[in-house]
Amino acid sequence: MTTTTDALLTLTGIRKHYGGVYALQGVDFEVRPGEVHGLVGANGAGKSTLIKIVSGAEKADEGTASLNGEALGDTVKALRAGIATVYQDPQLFGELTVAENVFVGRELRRNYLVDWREQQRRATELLTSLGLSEKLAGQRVADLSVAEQQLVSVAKALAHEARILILDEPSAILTDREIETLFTAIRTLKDRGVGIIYVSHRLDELAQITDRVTVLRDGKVVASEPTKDLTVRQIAELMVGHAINGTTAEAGAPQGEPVLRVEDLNRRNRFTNVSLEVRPGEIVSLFGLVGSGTGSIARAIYGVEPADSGTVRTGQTAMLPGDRSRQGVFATKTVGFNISIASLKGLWLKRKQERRTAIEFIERMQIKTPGPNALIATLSGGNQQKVVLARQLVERPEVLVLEEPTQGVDVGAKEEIHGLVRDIVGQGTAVLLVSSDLPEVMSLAEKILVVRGGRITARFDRGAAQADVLAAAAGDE
Amino acid sequence: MTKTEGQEVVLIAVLAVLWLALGFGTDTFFAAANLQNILATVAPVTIIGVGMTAVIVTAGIDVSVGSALAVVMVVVAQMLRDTELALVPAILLGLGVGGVLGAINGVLVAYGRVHAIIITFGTLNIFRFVALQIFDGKEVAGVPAILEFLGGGAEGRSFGIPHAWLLAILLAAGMWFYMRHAPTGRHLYAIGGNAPAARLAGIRVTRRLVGVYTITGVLVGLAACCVIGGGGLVGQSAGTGLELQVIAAVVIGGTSILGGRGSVLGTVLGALLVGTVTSAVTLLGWRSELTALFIGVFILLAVGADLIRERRRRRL
Amino acid sequence: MKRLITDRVLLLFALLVILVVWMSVLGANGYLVAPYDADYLLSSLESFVPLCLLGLAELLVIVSGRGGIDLSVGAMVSLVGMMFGFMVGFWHWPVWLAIAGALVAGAVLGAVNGFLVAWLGVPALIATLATYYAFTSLALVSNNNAPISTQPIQDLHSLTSTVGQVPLQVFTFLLPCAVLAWLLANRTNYGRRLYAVGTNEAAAKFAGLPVVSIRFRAYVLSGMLSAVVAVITVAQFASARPDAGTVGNGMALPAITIAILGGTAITGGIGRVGGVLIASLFVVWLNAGILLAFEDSRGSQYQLLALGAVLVVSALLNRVTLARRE
Amino acid sequence: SKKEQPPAGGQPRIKVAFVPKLQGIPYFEAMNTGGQKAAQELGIDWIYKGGTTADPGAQTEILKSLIQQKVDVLVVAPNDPDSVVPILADAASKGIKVLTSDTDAPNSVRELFVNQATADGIAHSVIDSLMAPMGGKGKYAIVSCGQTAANLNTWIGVQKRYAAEKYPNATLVDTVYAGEDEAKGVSMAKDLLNAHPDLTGLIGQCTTSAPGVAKAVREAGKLGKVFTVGVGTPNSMKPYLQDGSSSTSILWDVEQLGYLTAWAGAKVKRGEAIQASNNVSAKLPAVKFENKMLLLGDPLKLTKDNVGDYDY
Ligand SMILES: Nc1ncnc2c1ncn2[C@@H]1O[C@H](COP(=O)(O)OP(=O)(O)OP(=O)(O)O)[C@@H](O)[C@H]1O
Ligand SMILES: Nc1ncnc2c1ncn2[C@@H]1O[C@H](COP(=O)(O)OP(=O)(O)OP(=O)(O)O)[C@@H](O)[C@H]1O
Ligand SMILES: [Mg+2]
Ligand SMILES: [Mg+2]
Repeated sequence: MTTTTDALLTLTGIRKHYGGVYALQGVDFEVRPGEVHGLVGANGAGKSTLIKIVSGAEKADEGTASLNGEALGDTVKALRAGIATVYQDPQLFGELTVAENVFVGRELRRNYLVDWREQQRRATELLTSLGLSEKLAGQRVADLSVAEQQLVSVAKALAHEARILILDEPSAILTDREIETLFTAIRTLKDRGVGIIYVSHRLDELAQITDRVTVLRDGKVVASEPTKDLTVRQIAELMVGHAINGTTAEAGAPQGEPVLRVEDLNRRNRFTNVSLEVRPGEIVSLFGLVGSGTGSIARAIYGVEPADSGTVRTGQTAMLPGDRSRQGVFATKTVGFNISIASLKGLWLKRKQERRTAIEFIERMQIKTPGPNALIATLSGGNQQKVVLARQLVERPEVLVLEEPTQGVDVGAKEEIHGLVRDIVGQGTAVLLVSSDLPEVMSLAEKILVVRGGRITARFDRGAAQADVLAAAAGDE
Repeated sequence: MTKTEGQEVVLIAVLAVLWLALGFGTDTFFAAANLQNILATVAPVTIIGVGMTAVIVTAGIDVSVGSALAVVMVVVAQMLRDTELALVPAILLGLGVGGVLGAINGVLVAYGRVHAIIITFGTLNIFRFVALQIFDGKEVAGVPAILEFLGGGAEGRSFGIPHAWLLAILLAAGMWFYMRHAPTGRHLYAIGGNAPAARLAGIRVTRRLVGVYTITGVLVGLAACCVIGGGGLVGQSAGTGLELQVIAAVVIGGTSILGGRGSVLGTVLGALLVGTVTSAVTLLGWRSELTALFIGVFILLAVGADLIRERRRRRL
Repeated sequence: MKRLITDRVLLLFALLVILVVWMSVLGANGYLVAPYDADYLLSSLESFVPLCLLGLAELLVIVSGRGGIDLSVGAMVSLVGMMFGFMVGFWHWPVWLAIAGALVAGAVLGAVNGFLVAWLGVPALIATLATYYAFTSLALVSNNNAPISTQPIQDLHSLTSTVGQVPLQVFTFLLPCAVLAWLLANRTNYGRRLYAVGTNEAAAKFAGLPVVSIRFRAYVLSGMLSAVVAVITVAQFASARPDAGTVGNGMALPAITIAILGGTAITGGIGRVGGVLIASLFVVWLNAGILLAFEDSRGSQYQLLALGAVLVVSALLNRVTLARRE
Repeated sequence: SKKEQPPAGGQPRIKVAFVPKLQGIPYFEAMNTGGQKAAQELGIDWIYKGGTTADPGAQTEILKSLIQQKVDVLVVAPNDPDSVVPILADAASKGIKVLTSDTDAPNSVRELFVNQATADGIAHSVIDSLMAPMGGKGKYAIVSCGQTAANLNTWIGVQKRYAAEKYPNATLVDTVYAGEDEAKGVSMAKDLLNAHPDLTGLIGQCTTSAPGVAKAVREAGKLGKVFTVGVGTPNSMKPYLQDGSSSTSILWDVEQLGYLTAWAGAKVKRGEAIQASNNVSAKLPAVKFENKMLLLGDPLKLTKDNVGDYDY
């Protein structure tokens, strides 16, 4: 890798380990002014760790990091130096309003006090520029959907003059339209000479927005090239370290009577008259843009959120929650604990059986972990997701509700998870797939129910044109 | 800006109903002497509650306030008795000693990064030990009446209002304004809502934490001066169980024990509610052992109202 | 060495050994007013039993998460103790029936807490603060502030006689309860689920666990353990006192202290029965030792210092180990 | 530091240990002073060891440590008379002489009880002293301390009966409990004054509420209208006795009670018989002994005239 003198941010020989896990093993990395630098890698490759070192949230064990020749420090110093970060999970304050969140820590002041009016005005401006409703500015963040929260955290990073903007998978839960708005914002900053680090698993985005791509594998840089010199396929292969075979979408074979029947399900302000059926061996997808209400419908069907009226008839059901870290993972517990917790039977714990099951699933799903006794917190995001999915499969449920099963998961793991889903459907499970990842929906689902404004507005069968589905969801007939 | 109104409104309603009922049910509730006594009695709890609210908003807690109160009381009372301390120096001494104890808590909590309840359980015992050592087996009697300026007698009132209560209200107003409008005050909510995120946002978490515990200590010092003024005899059991009274006032006031949400105004009302209930049991001639039962019931009523309100809001 | 610092149970065990050896040496060389010997240690187990049982009660509710805590255990000891007093002392129920009755009473009081916390979602600190006040009051009113110590109550003292030098209640109450608690926490599915709920409530819901009922039962168990302590306390002191669990600093604060010292995480989902056992043994023997170190009243004062210092230091030690791991 | 061993050869000195209800309150500290004086004069060892809270559990642990220490005589002022029964039996079984002082444990194995004054004596004095300024009529109330304190509750019981009998025109309107907290005593006494505007008498039943009720009367500006009587120690009552907010404080000579306790301990250990009337010291020339009870004498009435004679 060549070192150029005009680099804005320079990292050399960065090493970082967590206990026995080496997250970064001598990484060189640089960002130039006005450059959008894509950072990709499989789950656990070390992207988030690298970013945390730049933003001051973590300290490197070895190596140097400097911005314009000045060494980097803790978060406060980094913020002052103009490093703005959107973390992988939005670091927001649920009880505070959106406007406050945007400026928290660096409030706009007048006479030493918070300048509420100016904050409100600037926040509204930023929100509109990101395509969000201006009414949000005064709302409590806890009342927002995850996607809205993600955009708020982008707004927070844009609120102050930045020299380096870091985006760690900002697009994972955004719809295409929102991503486009985001890209517009990024291009504006780029023109102002801001250096941007862009982490994403959506490789197709890289060509659209980045100038340069660095690929990390197992904590090492395996490539750092101008984006135009790389194809999506090449990047994917660099990430996983071997050639990927194209996947063939094999249709399931639905059989018999529906095991999941939903009739006229309603919840005020969320969804209206939702009816659907899923038969054994079939994948039905609820597809909608963020905020369309698909998540609420799925959670109401599973029964963890209320519905006002309507009926749900279902067999034995399991659900993969949409927010892995908050709803999926028992962070201080072991992998074995996390896999077995939903399938405990009787009075006594069957520890041998539990261990056996855990090992079986670790192997079957190729979960990267030393063993069932490892703490789940030490796994990368994608592997944690596999563990949470494994939990739903132990019981062989008749109905499986999957909410965003591959969100924030790298391509390799994504393919594996898709394969697993097809397997279980092949064994006769009925799957209700809630996803905002259109290619995923198109390749997996038998039937696609498009949700807009809390209503099912269109139904498609397998083979429908991607554009038609998207148009129905976006509402621009 | 957060929307805080809610618990305060509920509390004002509950208090209004209670006061009206007592006004009609007894001849003496609205007598000046009774109201003065209630206000003077709840002042120390309110004053400490002002600091405790800030502490709890940061998702912390300080259970050592009772012991800290004992330390300040014995130090100040002994100094008053043995030297010719005037009012202001005596109060400053109290604030200083309280501040030091609070700062010890703050430093341990902020740098120890273990939950505050553990640290302050520890200092609860240590401060009590310190107080007992200073007491040296003797209670402090014959304390000069200087601090009665903050007590419950005529010297402790101007225009019929107890000074201690006026101070409590002033401090509460100041703290309310600070927590609502000062950037560093807003940071307390951020720290309580999500401390790691607050760090990432560049908030000086450690500094703020040391700050709120120190302020609470200082307020404990002031409360100690009020208690000395109200009693005059300082015994070893000073302050036992005070932490529960203060926490009760704060949580009745709607401050979330999980941090990130709450207001000082609620705490003031919460303390007033407890004070009213305590006094009402005697006014009505009910058995005084029942006081605790009624306080328990009112805690549940107040919190229940908050829960229902919160739930309804979630529903929408 | 590293495990010694990171593993709370091992650390406490090491401290316990150091304490006993050091105190015995001091005693043998005449630095204490009386020998710190086996007889003395065994007879101090009398105060170990209630402390440990209530520590276990706190362990269960703290592990159940969402700020779980039970401030009302002392008040439940008082109130159940009075009920037990009525059953044995005034109504002359057979002892076994009265014990069963006390357990039911404890379960009911615990259920009140559980209902408030788990069903209604009242934060535990507030709910149990309220019931602490209420139960305290009811216990006092129940018999007009007076203790019950009629002949049948005095006869109960035989429940707490000694075997060798060991108080009988160690075998009849503590060990069964501790073993049951250990089995519950480590070998039953309920225990697993309790830890899961405490670790991440949302995830537990998505995993299909009956979160409300799991948490509810933790509070019921806490009430029942308090009932056991109530029975033991009545028997040990041959008197049912309306303030048995609330006098002085009350029993709740020491119990919470023990649970925390034993390594229970206040945030829920983490905590071990062994930790609580060793922590309470350590504190009891430390206190017993301190009493022998002073001939006069200072001993009771230094007990406070020692407990406070142990808490603060162990908390800071946690910090050091975390920092080293980072 | 290394504890002193008993002098080699000679007869070991008698060790008398006294366990108060709690340490650090003037009352028991004064008993300790008296006990120490006696120890010096009688050539015995006096140990004073109390808990930091008035808790039967803490008291039991202290008793255990003293049994382990193999003291010769164990004197206890029990927090709960019934609760100490088992541990005292244990002590006796190990050859330790057991006594009670200040508060009795009648069901225990104690060999004798050192009584400051009979419950009747105290209760009658309290009522008589209050009724004198009240003119034997009017409303009065009691501010007690711990709800479960056995001796306070006994006194209250006797007071009620005695007053009902002897002063039929006086009515007790309420009894409230302020714990060991003087400020709370003040506040509750004021509540009582507010609740009953025609109240003319207040009793402060223990050493923290006695000055408390007086202070409440003073602060409420009802000097001369409401009279108070309490069971309070001299130093804490002095200002109130002097300004008239307290008419009388009923107590006994606490130091002498400590002295008598130590004396009785030594006597019992030596196996010497106690006479019906004993000349204990110059200040205690004729102490009566009857029915296993050693009686200090009549209660002491502290007034503004004699309160200066005591310093504790
Ligand atoms: N706090 C931590 N403690 C222990 N190990 C950690 C910690 N954070 C990260 N790791 C480990 O460091 C490695 C790199 O993790 P990192 O989060 O940087 O990966 P990533 O590339 O961002 O993955 P993903 O795409 O899943 O977000 C992983 O093996 C992970 O398990
Ligand atoms: N507490 C609330 N009060 C009012 N509206 C809410 C609340 N929570 C969510 N909403 C709104 O309801 C709509 C549907 O939310 P829902 O979470 O079902 O959408 P979603 O696309 O499924 O979200 P996600 O992708 O986060 O699961 C969104 O517009 C959201 O902003
Ligand atoms: Mg990452
Ligand atoms: Mg969604």
